[in-house]
Amino acid sequence: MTHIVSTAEEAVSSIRDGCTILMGGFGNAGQPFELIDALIDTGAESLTIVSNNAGQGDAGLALLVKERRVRRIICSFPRQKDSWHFDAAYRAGEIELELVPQGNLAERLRAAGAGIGAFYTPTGYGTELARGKETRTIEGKNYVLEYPLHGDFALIKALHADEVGNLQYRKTARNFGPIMAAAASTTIVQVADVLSVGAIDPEHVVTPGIYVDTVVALPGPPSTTGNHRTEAPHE
Amino acid sequence: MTHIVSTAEEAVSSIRDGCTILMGGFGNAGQPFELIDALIDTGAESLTIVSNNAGQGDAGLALLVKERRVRRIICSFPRQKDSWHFDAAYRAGEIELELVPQGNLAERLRAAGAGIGAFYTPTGYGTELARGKETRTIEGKNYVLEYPLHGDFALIKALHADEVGNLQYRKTARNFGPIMAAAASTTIVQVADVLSVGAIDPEHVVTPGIYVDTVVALPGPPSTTGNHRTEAPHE
Amino acid sequence: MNKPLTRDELAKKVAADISPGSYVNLGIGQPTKVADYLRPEQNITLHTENGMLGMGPEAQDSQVDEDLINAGKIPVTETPGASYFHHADSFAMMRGGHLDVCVLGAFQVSARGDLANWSTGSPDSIPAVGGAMDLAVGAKAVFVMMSLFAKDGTAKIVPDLTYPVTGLGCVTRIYTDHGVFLLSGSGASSTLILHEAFGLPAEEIAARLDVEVQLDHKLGSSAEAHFQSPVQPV
Amino acid sequence: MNKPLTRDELAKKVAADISPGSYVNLGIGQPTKVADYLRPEQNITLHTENGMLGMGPEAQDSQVDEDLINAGKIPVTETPGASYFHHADSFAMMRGGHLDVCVLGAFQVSARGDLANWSTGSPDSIPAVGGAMDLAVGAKAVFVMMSLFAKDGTAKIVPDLTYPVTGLGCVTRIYTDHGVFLLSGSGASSTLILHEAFGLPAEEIAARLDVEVQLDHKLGSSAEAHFQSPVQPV
Repeated sequence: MTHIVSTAEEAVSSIRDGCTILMGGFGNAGQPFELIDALIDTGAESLTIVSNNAGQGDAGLALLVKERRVRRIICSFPRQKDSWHFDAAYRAGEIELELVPQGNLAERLRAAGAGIGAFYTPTGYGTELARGKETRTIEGKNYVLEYPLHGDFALIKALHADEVGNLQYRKTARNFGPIMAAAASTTIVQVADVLSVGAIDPEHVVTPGIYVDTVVALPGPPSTTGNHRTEAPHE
Repeated sequence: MTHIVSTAEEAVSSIRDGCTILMGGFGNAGQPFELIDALIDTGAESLTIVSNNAGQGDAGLALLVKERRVRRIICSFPRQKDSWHFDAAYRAGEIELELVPQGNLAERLRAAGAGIGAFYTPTGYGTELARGKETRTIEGKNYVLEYPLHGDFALIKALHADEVGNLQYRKTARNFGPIMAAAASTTIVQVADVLSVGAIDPEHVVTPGIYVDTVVALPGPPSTTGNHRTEAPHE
Repeated sequence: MNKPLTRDELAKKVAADISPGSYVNLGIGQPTKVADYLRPEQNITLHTENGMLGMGPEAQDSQVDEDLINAGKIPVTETPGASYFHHADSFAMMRGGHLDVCVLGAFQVSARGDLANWSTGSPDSIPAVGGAMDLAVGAKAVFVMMSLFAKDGTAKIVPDLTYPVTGLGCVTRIYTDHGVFLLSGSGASSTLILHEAFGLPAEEIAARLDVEVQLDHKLGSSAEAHFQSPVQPV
Repeated sequence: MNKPLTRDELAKKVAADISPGSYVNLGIGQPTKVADYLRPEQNITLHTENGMLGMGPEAQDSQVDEDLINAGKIPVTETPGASYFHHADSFAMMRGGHLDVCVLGAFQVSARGDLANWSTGSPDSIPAVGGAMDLAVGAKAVFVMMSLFAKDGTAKIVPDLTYPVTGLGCVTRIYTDHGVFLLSGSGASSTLILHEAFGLPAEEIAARLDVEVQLDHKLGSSAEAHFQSPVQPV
């Protein structure tokens, strides 16, 4: 059942030290900046984060990394031109990295939500990212066995929710939202607005409310990342 | 690339004896009756059909079975109160049945479209439908290994297509359409109408045109199965 | 209460035991009747495995739309807040453990929670499984509704299934005309508890089953079974 | 033509070799430039792995929308007939063999079509893979764009990769400043054919590679390479 709460602080209040958090976003698109700011304020640490990137610039996930709240990150593309906080933590040996090809990351999340125990993927076969993993040849093609990736929490951003938690996203900000929502025990969503029940056409629901536990409306222009915390550009 | 053709006959003209056809529909909802009628007229035989049911009443898949064009059917629920044509063929030993739990049927189709080599599913473990199949215990839970289900063709029904093949479905007639479209080498779709490019909101596309090869518009009230061929009720 | 429950009374009891706000799948047959007893204030969302959340009551007259059917292929209606999705997404929802409760009919249930409900095993029958095996493995709680005794008087709660298996160790509660049973633990350490008894003394029910049954402490050792407050809704 | 191709000429050549109506993914870096040379009448649909088909050109000024970006996180635009989908669906599309062509940059390609493009293997670099390995395995045709020789003069087409593998046996064509190479067959029986040569005699190109190269019969044994008609578009 979906609960609508009124502040980001309330939305993330049950996150504790050591939790695994699936964090939506591809770069800044779909990154739940305000939820991450609130998460920083909880003081939770030793977190495991699953996210496509490891944060960029001086906002959102990058700040969480900067504050050394992330013990371990599972992601596909940590190193970017503006990933200085991750880079520093990594070079200092203060963050553990599990690098996963992007499609395997997505499919492992999908498997977690879909009750699949493991699956054979062709991606990564013969590469160092498959080292030590079980492989199999099926109909002449080579595959690597990969396992689901569950989260204690998912923190994602959508465009709209209705009062029963059905979600719609916006353009490429959809990215990991739907699969993370299904892969976490508790899914927390920030949206631009909460619509009344029936306002979303049942044919156009992207994430059904069954996957959504907590919704907080954080109004702001949908095409920007909102009023989230940022810091001065990196020196 | 999607081709828009003007008749059901033209749409199915490349189907040959011995093909494997993924056939949309759950009961009558989403069943592509007019495409099946056209398929019957091609005379193609020794077909393998993948479909949730084995036809009901005296229309669509039931007629294809009645005409003994189906050598083998892979489905989850063949036996219904009005599945007399299947029942007769089965009891006469004139059709081969592979019974698959419905969710495994869906997931095997999804795997075929998604390039997954095989997957571990909990469904069917310990049952006679998993007899002889490979099993594995993962994190204390038991799973059966299942393989993808590809089709030479998919015959499905949608509500709208646009000129580049993007599809929208209608209510529970969506059922197997999206996963069959992705699992077949050639996907043939009957729709109520073909809209101009741009008429479908990119956020509301259910099946992207990349999965659609041939579209035929067969106007008719969208909430009925259309003017497909039927026969007098079974004696 | 010293009478066995009617089918309607049983459906009403199951409905009352479902927590407010739950997502529920009601199997074909007897479980369908549970929908009639769900109260609006329970705010239950019904799932149908052919691709919908927010299924409403059976369609009447002009509401009938053959694109909107339930898993039994009966025309149904849509409630506000509904959503449609394809079969792989629908069964991912079931298999992934997202439904709170699934209510199923059964031929037999074992004392370990094994379920048989898809096939009589009769050699001349045409097999059909549908979503039975998926429903059995996926929901957080699997309730079975059935009569406790077959027509020949034998109990349908058995030490080991003699009918073909649908799912192993999956049933969490058994609602029958003569009693409600709770299953806890799993495998060899599982426990079957008779929580309420109807129409027969609890001890007699236990004696007629060929499996070990614990009596709920509220049932005590009284010779006459009595109506109990419902179990904690799930 | 007796000059090596510029990057723009190479992009134009790749663009011309893509069949009308194709669904195409252009990797980050040099392949992005191919989009500039796709002609409207080719009717190409661009895929970006972060969840979109029908990607348009880079966004300008007021078009910039940070919810609409490509895989390189550059703001882009939407074309009519576009669609959005989530990451699992997007990578299912790639891995499932639905894209007709994918164009990638590379550090090295082996004569068997093995690709290295995700990591230099430098011990002090921070690794990042993104969708590189998915793109390599999934598309029906995988085109590589790169310079034929590294700055130190060594060829980037090699007998065996010395850089970390992205995908094995996946490359079907190699477009370089000095020539277009076609790969056919697979594994030990694969063949590398020099189809066109630019700026150097075909024989010299072949001689500078440490792998066996067949010269396309149109290149003959002429000492001077000449411009060829394009290969059959795929």
